[in-house]
Amino acid sequence: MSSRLRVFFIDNAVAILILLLIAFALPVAKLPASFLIQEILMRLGRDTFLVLALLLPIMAGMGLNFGMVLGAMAGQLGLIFISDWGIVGIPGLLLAMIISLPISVVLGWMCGMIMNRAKGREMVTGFILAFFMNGIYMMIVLYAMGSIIPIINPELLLSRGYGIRNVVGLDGVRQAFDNLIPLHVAGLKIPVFSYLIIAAGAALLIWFRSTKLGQDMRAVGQDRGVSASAGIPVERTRILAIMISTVLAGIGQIIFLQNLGTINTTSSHEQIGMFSIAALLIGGASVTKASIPNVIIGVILFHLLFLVSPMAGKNLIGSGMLGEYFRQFVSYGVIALALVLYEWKRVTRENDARATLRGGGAA
Amino acid sequence: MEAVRRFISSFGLPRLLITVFLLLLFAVAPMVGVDLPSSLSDVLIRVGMNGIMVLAMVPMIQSGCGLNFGLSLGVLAGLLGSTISIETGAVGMAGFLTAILVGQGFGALFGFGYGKLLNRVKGGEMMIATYVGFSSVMVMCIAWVVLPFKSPTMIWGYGGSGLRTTISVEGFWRHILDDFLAFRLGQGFKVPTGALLVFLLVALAVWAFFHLKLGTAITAVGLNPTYAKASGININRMRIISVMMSTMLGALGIVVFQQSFGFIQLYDGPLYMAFPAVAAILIGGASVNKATLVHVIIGTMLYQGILTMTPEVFNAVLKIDMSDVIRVIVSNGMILYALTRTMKVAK
Amino acid sequence: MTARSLIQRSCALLGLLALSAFLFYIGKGHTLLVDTAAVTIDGREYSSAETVSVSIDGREPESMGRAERTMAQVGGPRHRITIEVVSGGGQKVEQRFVIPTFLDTALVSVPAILGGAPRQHWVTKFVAPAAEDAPAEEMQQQEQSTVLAAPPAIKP
Amino acid sequence: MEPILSLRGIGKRFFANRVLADVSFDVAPGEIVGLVGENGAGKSTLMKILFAMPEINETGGFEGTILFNGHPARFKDSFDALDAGIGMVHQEFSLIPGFTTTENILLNRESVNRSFLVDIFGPRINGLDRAAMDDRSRKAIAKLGVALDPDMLIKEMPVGHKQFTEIARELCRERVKLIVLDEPTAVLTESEAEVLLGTLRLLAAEGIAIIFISHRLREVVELCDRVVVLRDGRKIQDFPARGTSIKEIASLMVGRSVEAQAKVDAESELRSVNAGTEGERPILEVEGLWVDMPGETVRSVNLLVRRGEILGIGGLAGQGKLGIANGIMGLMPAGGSVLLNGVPLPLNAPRAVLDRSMAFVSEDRRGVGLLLDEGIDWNIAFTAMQVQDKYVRPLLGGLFKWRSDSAMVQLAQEYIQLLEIKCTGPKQRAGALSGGNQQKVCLAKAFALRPDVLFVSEPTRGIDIGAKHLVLETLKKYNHEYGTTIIMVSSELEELRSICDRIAIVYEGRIEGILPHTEPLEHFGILMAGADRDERPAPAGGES
Repeated sequence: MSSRLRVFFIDNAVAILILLLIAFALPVAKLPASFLIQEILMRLGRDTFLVLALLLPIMAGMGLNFGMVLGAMAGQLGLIFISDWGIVGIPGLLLAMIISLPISVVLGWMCGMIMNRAKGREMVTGFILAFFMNGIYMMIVLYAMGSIIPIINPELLLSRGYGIRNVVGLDGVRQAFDNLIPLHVAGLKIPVFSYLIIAAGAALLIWFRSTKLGQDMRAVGQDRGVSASAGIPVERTRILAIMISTVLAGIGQIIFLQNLGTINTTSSHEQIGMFSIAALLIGGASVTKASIPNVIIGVILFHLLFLVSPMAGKNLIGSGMLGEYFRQFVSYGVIALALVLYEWKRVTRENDARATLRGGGAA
Repeated sequence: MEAVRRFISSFGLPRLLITVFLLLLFAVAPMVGVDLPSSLSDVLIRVGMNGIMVLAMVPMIQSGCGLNFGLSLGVLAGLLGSTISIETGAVGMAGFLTAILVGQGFGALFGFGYGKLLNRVKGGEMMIATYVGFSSVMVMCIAWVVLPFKSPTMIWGYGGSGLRTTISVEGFWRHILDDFLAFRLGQGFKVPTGALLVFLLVALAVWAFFHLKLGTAITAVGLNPTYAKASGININRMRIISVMMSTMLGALGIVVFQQSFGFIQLYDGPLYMAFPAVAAILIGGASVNKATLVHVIIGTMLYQGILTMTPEVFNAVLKIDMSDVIRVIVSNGMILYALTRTMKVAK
Repeated sequence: MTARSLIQRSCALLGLLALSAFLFYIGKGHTLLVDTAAVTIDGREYSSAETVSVSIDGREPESMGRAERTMAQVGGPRHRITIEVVSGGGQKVEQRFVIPTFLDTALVSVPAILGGAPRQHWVTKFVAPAAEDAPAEEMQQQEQSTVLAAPPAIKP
Repeated sequence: MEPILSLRGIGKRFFANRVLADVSFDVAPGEIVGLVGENGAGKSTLMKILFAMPEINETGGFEGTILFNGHPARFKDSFDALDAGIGMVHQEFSLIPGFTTTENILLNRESVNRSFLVDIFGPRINGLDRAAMDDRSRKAIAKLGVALDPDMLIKEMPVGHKQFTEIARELCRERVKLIVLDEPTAVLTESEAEVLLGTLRLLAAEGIAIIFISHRLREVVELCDRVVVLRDGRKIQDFPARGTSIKEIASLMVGRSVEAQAKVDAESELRSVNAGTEGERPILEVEGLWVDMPGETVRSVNLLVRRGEILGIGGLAGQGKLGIANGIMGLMPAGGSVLLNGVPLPLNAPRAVLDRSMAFVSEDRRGVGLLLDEGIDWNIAFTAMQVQDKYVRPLLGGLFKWRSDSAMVQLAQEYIQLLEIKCTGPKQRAGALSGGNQQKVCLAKAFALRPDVLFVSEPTRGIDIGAKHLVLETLKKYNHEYGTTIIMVSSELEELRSICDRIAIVYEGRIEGILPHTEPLEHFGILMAGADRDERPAPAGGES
């Protein structure tokens, strides 16, 4: 019995740790319950789709897709264009998604190709690729737009005549999805339409898992060699997994920003990758196994912690900054812990596998 | 034509492109009214500042632990050294040496724990190094607020507890190396001999270490761990030594950086400090498991050269400051190139 | 790539483009300047009543005096304006009008609609008179701190 | 009955050495043909040719023709062969652990429901038709006559069931007519093997031809209709299995042509007297040794090695002979007791073994034996430097040990002359040397340690004849001049008999028997094939 318990604790170490932290910080933060619930409901609608985008690459054995930031950039470019053309409301958001499609498809294809060249190091390659593409994105947004790429609406441009402003207001599309089907229950505003989109995304993933391509991805994820010898195009399948993940990340970023209502062009996409991955891991997912419940639990716990820790820091030691640092520590620490557990289990699994082969003294 | 192609493949195409780009910058600079001597002395000062941080990459690459994205652990040790040294109020060389010694102590301690962790996760070091680095920077952010520092130059004016984000080393050991034996060639060109001397000295020490029996063993572990194991080498111990060395060099590097920069940057300061050092050594031609002194020196000069020259030349020529974007693209582009290459070694 | 899938794929692509155009058309936002100042059309002078309450697309009605102007953000080409004269006769008029897609800011003349002027004069292109201090100036100061001012943490 | 498959004059040359020469045989539908032969006899190359594996075309294609179903077959790649109806069951399982039996059986041939999106997104957008898949896999399992649960995950399955899943996968191909099984019973228990043989008979009865490759001659005799024996790339014998015995097949597998036999006898005369003194305590006593080396598992080995002798360890591949050396030297997890000069030797501790002046020349030259990127001087001096502090200059009164490059170059030059290593100089990269010269560098590395006991694994594998001869001569010279006890592990029985005093044969992780080198070949053949206890020849003299 104890070994099974030990395995349970190791597998869910991350989730248990976070639950303890919240249980400790919640009473100290003394935040009103209604505020917390309202915030969690809003953030569920805002972030879940982004975390959903991470599931496919995990299924295809490429680990946590730090390259999803490329999709976020595509989504942001879409939003910049529609606010330039002045398209508002739901049509504006849908048009932004359509614009982001070709961009995230190309970026996803490129990311998949590069990751195929760095097999075994996909995660750190995605991580560095995100920084590299951030440089290119900044070049496009701060220098190409307005000069090479025509921008109609001068209000969007920086004072020097080219480059997009630091903060772009999305007044035309602010919370368009959230308020489409307004629902007030016991004083709480519930973004029904956003939940519908997330449900649609989840349904798409479940349906996709049962297609031939989904089955190929599961096979490639578990053993590239065997899949190749069975004739599955391994390289193409991995690239498709990354492409779909990047496209979903683009759409997720549009949902995220319409809820926020503003884009800060140079920074709102950078933290997305890290927050979504931290949330997924808090939900109990690992580098090789992730499911939709992990996504939802992860988003709830992550944001509960996100809200509670600054207040707890303020009430406990009197400085809000402490809580802020503690929150960032937990986000980074959770990813570090999950990665260590994954590699450590991989190493011990390899040794155990050989042990079963052991002829051993029992001749 | 064959000789050219062989040279390119040995020198590495991207490294060639960057060198040409830098030479172009140097050529264009005087034509657009950029004061070349002062830019060159800028480059030298920056080489003195960052050289040791790039050198800190060598031990872990040699031992096969890969690129040390967790260099920020060493930087934190150095920050602890500097803050404690200023707390004691020691000034001048005494202050500088206390900062270094205390930094080395913490560096060894952090390096040991960090090495033990990396030994458990062979194969997945780089990603874990990155996030262990990030989380320890955040832990230290909490420490900077909580630790009982009293020295007036460091704590927040009104609050009374917790350290300021940027602490000036003015009056303690600012430019203690840069001014040591510094001489000027003509009016603009100032050579920070002290810093360059220390950089070369430490580089020589690292070169010598890898000539010792222990250093040879570490190199073998990096090239072929099974070969090393078959020759009776304790692989884990060698890896831990290399990680400790890298972290201690990081601690030394940040203190040397601060004496030239003039400020200690706490809190978020060290978060992304590993990436420029990784990019520099890769631009120098190192690969994921082979790095030599030549790679360090060439890499630091090329990287810092680009960092200094792009803003000045671009401002003068195009009147737009794209240097920040170019730095991000060039440094991350290099790391990406190294990660996607197979284990080929550029001489 | 069979011929069939080639056709299907190009149809899907065209469909997507058509959808985008359609979204652009129905989603284009306009700023409506509802104006009650007197206006002369084809020699005939129209003036509005003392106070009127105007509501666009069924939104909250706004009461306006003789020569006032309010702004309303709207999305899409087809809109409905209901004007109710508060002082005197209590006349209530509801009219539909269409804004051309590429017209950003449109001037809607209440007197023209009340007075039954020819339809094309109801909504005219708004030309920003040069004299007025263009709103753009004070927006400038806000961005002086461009993004590249020395960022504290050196990004990788 | 017209044969389903006939090979006509199949030949193959890898650059210098010829691997297959004029091999022809037929396989009729429903017939089980046993294909036997020592490793390196050409069995796997033959199969690679049948399945048009890339390595064959890349190295210049093959001679002769293959007739399948009566007409010449030119398969582009292995998928072509699979579609034509030839199934292959590998030795190590190619199964997806997290998939169920059904999903594995139908891997990449799943039945799908056509979806309208096909034309836009391509064929892989179709949904899986789970019902049809279950039906197809049940039919295949039924053919096997074994109770396999279609929904069980592979990773929770006993080893035997995994084997049957692979066979079921091959059966599921529409027009399967011929199945090739490569060492299917290697990982099975006795009972599982019996069930497998039963299944194969069932399949044969249904008209499916089977090529059964195995080292377990007892099974080959029991199961097969005909047996084809390969040796050194030639077909030696092709005869009905009924009426032959394991003894006969074994000797055919190992036997040499007459003139080769004469050379062996001539050489054995000039072996000197130094065959180790009888009475004295053995230098190495091994008891109950087990070693966990993938593919070379050692179950329980007892061995006594006399001081100064050259002991050979032979046996077929995969029986565990390589495991012994790697286990004792601490490179692979091992257990049991090993005494060196009567003093217990710690296991799993490479350094302790090297300190007790034992050395090891690994069979995996490039992976374990060499630093490919460093020069010859580095490679030879490294172990001696690390273990015995040689080639280093003390600095600051011994506080630091400075690697003296000059001493290393001088040592390298010494061995370059001694072993005639063809190279451009002591600094040349080991990776740039030929196979033979690399082997000499590994030998030099071990000799530099001046060991008392030297383990040498597969010293002559993959090197040219000239280098082979020189390597063996050097080993003999070291044994005579310095009295080094040498334990040589090799799959080349020929070489063992020409250099070793006694040869131990390993079968399934145990020492099957130890024979003096003068014993006739057939006796070795029987031990190597794991004959049943009663048929074993009485070993002359050696302890077993």
